[in-house]
Amino acid sequence: MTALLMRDLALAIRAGGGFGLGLAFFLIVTVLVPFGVGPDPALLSRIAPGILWVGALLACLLSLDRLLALDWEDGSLDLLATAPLPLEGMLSVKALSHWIVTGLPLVLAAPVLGVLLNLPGPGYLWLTVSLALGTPALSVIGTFGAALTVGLKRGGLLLSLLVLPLYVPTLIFGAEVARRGAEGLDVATPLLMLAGISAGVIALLPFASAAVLRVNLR
Amino acid sequence: MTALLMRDLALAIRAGGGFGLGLAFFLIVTVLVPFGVGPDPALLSRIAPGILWVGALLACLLSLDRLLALDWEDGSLDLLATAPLPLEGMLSVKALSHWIVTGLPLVLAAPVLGVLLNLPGPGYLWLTVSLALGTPALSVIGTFGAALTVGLKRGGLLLSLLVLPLYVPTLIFGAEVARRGAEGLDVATPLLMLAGISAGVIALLPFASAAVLRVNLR
Amino acid sequence: MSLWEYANPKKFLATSERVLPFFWVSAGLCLVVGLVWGFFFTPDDFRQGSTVKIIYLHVPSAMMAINAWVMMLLASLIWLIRRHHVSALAARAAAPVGVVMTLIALVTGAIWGQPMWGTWWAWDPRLTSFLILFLFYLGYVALWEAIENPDTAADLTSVLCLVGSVFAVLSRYAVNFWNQGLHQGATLSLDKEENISDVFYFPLLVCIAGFVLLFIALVLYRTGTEIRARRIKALRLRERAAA
Amino acid sequence: MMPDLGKYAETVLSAYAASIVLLVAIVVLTLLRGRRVRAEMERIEEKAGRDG
Amino acid sequence: MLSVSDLSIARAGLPVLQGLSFSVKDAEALILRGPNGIGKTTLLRTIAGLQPPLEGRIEGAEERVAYAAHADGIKPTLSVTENLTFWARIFGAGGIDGALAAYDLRPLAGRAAGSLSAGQKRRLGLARMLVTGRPIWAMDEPTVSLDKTAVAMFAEAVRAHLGRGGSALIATHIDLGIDAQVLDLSPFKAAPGSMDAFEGAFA
Amino acid sequence: MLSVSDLSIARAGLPVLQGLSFSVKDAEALILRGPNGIGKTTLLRTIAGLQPPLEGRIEGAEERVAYAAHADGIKPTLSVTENLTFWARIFGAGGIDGALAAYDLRPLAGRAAGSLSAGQKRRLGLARMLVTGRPIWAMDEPTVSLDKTAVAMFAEAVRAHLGRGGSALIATHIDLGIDAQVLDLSPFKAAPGSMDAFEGAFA
Ligand code: HEM
Ligand SMILES: Nc1ncnc2c1ncn2[C@@H]1O[C@H](COP(=O)(O)OP(=O)(O)OP(=O)(O)O)[C@@H](O)[C@H]1O
Ligand SMILES: Nc1ncnc2c1ncn2[C@@H]1O[C@H](COP(=O)(O)OP(=O)(O)OP(=O)(O)O)[C@@H](O)[C@H]1O
Ligand SMILES: [Mg+2]
Ligand SMILES: [Mg+2]
Repeated sequence: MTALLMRDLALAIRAGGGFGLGLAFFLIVTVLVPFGVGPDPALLSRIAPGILWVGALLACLLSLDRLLALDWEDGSLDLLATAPLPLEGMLSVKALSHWIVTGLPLVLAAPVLGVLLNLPGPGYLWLTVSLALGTPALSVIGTFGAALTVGLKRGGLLLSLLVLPLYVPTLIFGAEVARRGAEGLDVATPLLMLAGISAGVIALLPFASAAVLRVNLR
Repeated sequence: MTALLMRDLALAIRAGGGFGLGLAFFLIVTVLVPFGVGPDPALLSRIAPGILWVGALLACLLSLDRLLALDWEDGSLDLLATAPLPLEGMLSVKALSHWIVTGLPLVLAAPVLGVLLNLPGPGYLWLTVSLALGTPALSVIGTFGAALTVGLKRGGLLLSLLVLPLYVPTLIFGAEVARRGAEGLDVATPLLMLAGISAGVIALLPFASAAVLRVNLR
Repeated sequence: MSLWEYANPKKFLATSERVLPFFWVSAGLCLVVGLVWGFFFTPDDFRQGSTVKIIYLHVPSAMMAINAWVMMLLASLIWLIRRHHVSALAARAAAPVGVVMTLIALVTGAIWGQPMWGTWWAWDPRLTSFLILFLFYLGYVALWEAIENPDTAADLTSVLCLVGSVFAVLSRYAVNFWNQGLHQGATLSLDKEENISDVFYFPLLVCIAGFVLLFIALVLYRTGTEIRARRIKALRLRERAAA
Repeated sequence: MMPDLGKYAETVLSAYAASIVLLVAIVVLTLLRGRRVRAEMERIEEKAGRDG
Repeated sequence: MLSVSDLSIARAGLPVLQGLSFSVKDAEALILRGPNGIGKTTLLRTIAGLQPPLEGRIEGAEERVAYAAHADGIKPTLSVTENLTFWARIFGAGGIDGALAAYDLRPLAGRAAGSLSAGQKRRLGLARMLVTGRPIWAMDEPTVSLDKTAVAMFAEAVRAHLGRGGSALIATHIDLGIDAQVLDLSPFKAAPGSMDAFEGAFA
Repeated sequence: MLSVSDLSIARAGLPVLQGLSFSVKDAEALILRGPNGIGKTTLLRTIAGLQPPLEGRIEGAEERVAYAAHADGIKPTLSVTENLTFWARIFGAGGIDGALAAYDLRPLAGRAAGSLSAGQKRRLGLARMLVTGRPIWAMDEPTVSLDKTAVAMFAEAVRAHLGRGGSALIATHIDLGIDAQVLDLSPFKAAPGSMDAFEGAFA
């Protein structure tokens, strides 16, 4: 298991900076929005938490299609499936490495990008907290989507289509925490829900992912 | 040339609905934004033109990485490069088929999605016009990006990173047209600029793409 | 004789062929009677004016949109547990019908919203969760279409349906929490005082029956088509093997 | 015969029109595909029956 | 010992082989032959446990088979050593030195696997079998792209494996120079199913 | 006629072959041999015009070479016929019937190419050469995965091509049964460049 994790991280670093790229995409989405909606600071600061969450989500999403596809194309996935390693464990490790490569940098960078969108003062803490709690769920759900669509040509867009509705609850609670945080309101309820979703998803979804992957490999 | 166009369209249709999927992604981005920023209609209607443009741009972007990658992976690109077909022409055809599969449906669907974001009345026409003028430029620029990154593993995110800055001028003028249109202001200047960008890009960029692709293949 | 016998494709085809005419006719009858009654022979509401007439389309289609998903969920479970092909194919057959029902509910709702709420669309919990349901439907149909091997497709879509259902419920709750809505509460609960008056109620019931019957007819017929399409696929393969 | 729909005539009529179009579309598509598939199956079965 | 009895297998829902029985004892190799498209790849995948058989039983395969497919599962950005070490750790078997030596990969050890030529990549793919520590090797056209010397290395590696009590199942079209039984799959080609099997399973 | 004089070629900046001269006349075939990693693939890519040579000249190749690489450029979702027709139209050459017949692809004509077995795919890839209408075939290990019958079909197709005045350049490790000159590339292996060549080009 650690071997797999280390390999995936090594691959991400070798491949011209897996770390940097997810981040860069997040940055660019946040930068594009002011170009799109215009530079009014009051407006930007109102939409900042939401846009940052949507940006983080899209950054996660974009990197999903390579989560299993590369291993599938070069045959590693077949070989891993015959290895003495439960598929559930393997997929959890995959999700973890996806999170380390994509989610974690997003969590760390979000406050910095908040500045670009004029995020109000108290928002920074809660934005970070909500992303830290929510992005693991995004990675795990994404792994499920990737397992569903592995091996389909042009699976990329189908993957987005399947995964996005699954992302909605996480997004709503995550953005709600960030928004309430930014406005100085109470965040306890959405925070609990967010944590609940993450915990549930991390505990249960890998089983579904493994079942689906097994079907896809045969 | 027509052979290539027909093949690409056939492939897009066969691959489980290339047409539907780009569109679906656009739909989902527009849907996610309210989940992020909250349901306030006044707020949504202010950011609607910008978000719709950003959404269209991201939908284009997401489908780019498969524009040349599939042909590269299975060796078709090598074979096409040795065929009696100017590479510039080939890439223009690729851009055209990308536009037909992705850009065109976006143009047609944008007004419908405008409803979800509460786009003000006169905005619909100008949103459609600006997308119709702007998306061809997005496809051509995207082809350039795809040619630059073809053959790189994990080229997907790098591609986004390279292409997004190139998309900025199109986005600014396109969103400006849509925004002014929505507010009932005069749109002549940004419209002219947008048309100018599209024309220039379509006329010139295929040469750069071909040059870059030639380097990448050797 | 057990119910599972209908899981045999041939048997299913024979039986559905026998009962289908009944469903088609009664669905058509109910729909025509209900809609004509509702459209021509009910009074306007004192607040909503003639727009109440939309209720005869909106409510039944919204109900069927949800019921279709529930049916798909059950069929998926049956496939996963007992592996009856007909069950998986029935789920597949129901999905596009569900899509259409959802679309009708969305479209009529949007059209109704314009005069009532002054907007086509609002991010009300009920509407929003319906939109999410629509997305699930699209994803489900797209996944069926994208996979070559029928058994693989059946397995994958079944799991998607299951996971999707959980998330649909979660979304519903999330959206509720996120926003308190504009949309009508339950008006059809049978025992409540605030029930809509009988003038609207009876034609509505007929329409609902019509939609239910139409749904059954469509799903039975389409399941038959899917069975035949599956058979064609198998025969083609056989032909190929012989070649 | 036509009931008086008042100022909402357009709304109600468009709602009915849209829904009926959608309903008819799904029914027609279903029937068309059903007939095509049935014919195709019979053709193939006959052919397979002849030479196999 | 691996034994297969009365096996039927299908690819994409279509039966390809049926009524297949054979067994491979320890320290024995079996070479699978048959024309293109007969079902060699499908058979090996079934034995590796990647797809379920239609009918019949496979005994002694569970967790004992190392499978080498057409695709090698090589990561181009990792070096030769890193690729091998990864598989060694996944299978929890010993070191990689023996494997490097067997296929003369020492001179290439530090190179990124993506920069290898077709035959060099294949050697790396074959070396992977040695680090799995599994007793049964199931290999699909292992000598594709290999030159004469490399084919000899391969034959030597298989012989050594058999010598250690392992066994091997090799699908190939060429002569490997390995002393082994040969099984021609052509006679087991599945007859097209009967038309009336419509009852339960559509074909 | 294709003639190559004093050619040096490099892969990823590293010279692999140098001082190579040969020529292939019309109606002649040349078989390239050499151990794995010597540079056969690189040479064929250079001749196909996909990469420039380091030094030396290639004459008579421009627009006359049809190249068959390890990867076949086959679209899995298109049928066999569609795949071939596409290439025929791109190269503006005639129909695909001859090609289908030469590799016995008729029975597979309507199948999606993705559902073919390894050898069947390869046959489709080789059939592509026939629809290009180009006189020089440059082929990289064409018989990989092919069974005996298919190898014979291939040899027959090459012979027919030579008979029409075409020529062929084939890199392979096995014996094809084609009457052709053989060129062993081993002697042309590039010596590690002298260290002082730093002057202009870093190597
Ligand atoms: C796009 C907009 C709309 C959507 C997606 C929508 C969706 C729904 C849904 C999902 C139901 C529940 C059906 C059930 O649970 O059985 C429903 C029921 C209903 N809707 Fe809408 N609706 C929309 C707009 C409207 C508007 C504008 C009105 C009227 C002002 C309206 C009036 C009703 C009524 C009266 C019911 C029956 C309530 C009940 O008995 O539960 N809807 N709608
Ligand atoms: N992905 C697929 N979908 C549908 N049918 C397939 C698929 N792959 C292979 N087949 C078919 O299944 C049969 C068995 O294929 P398989 O790959 O096992 O053959 P093989 O013996 O390995 O052939 P080869 O020597 O060419 O590799 C063939 O008739 C082939 O056409
Ligand atoms: N992408 C690459 N990057 C760097 N070096 C490479 C790359 N591909 C091949 N090489 C090296 O270039 C040399 C020539 O490789 P080439 O693929 O031409 O050999 P080949 O003769 O075709 O071998 P084989 O018979 O194994 O296919 C080899 O030493 C190889 O290691
Ligand atoms: Mg095979
Ligand atoms: Mg080579």
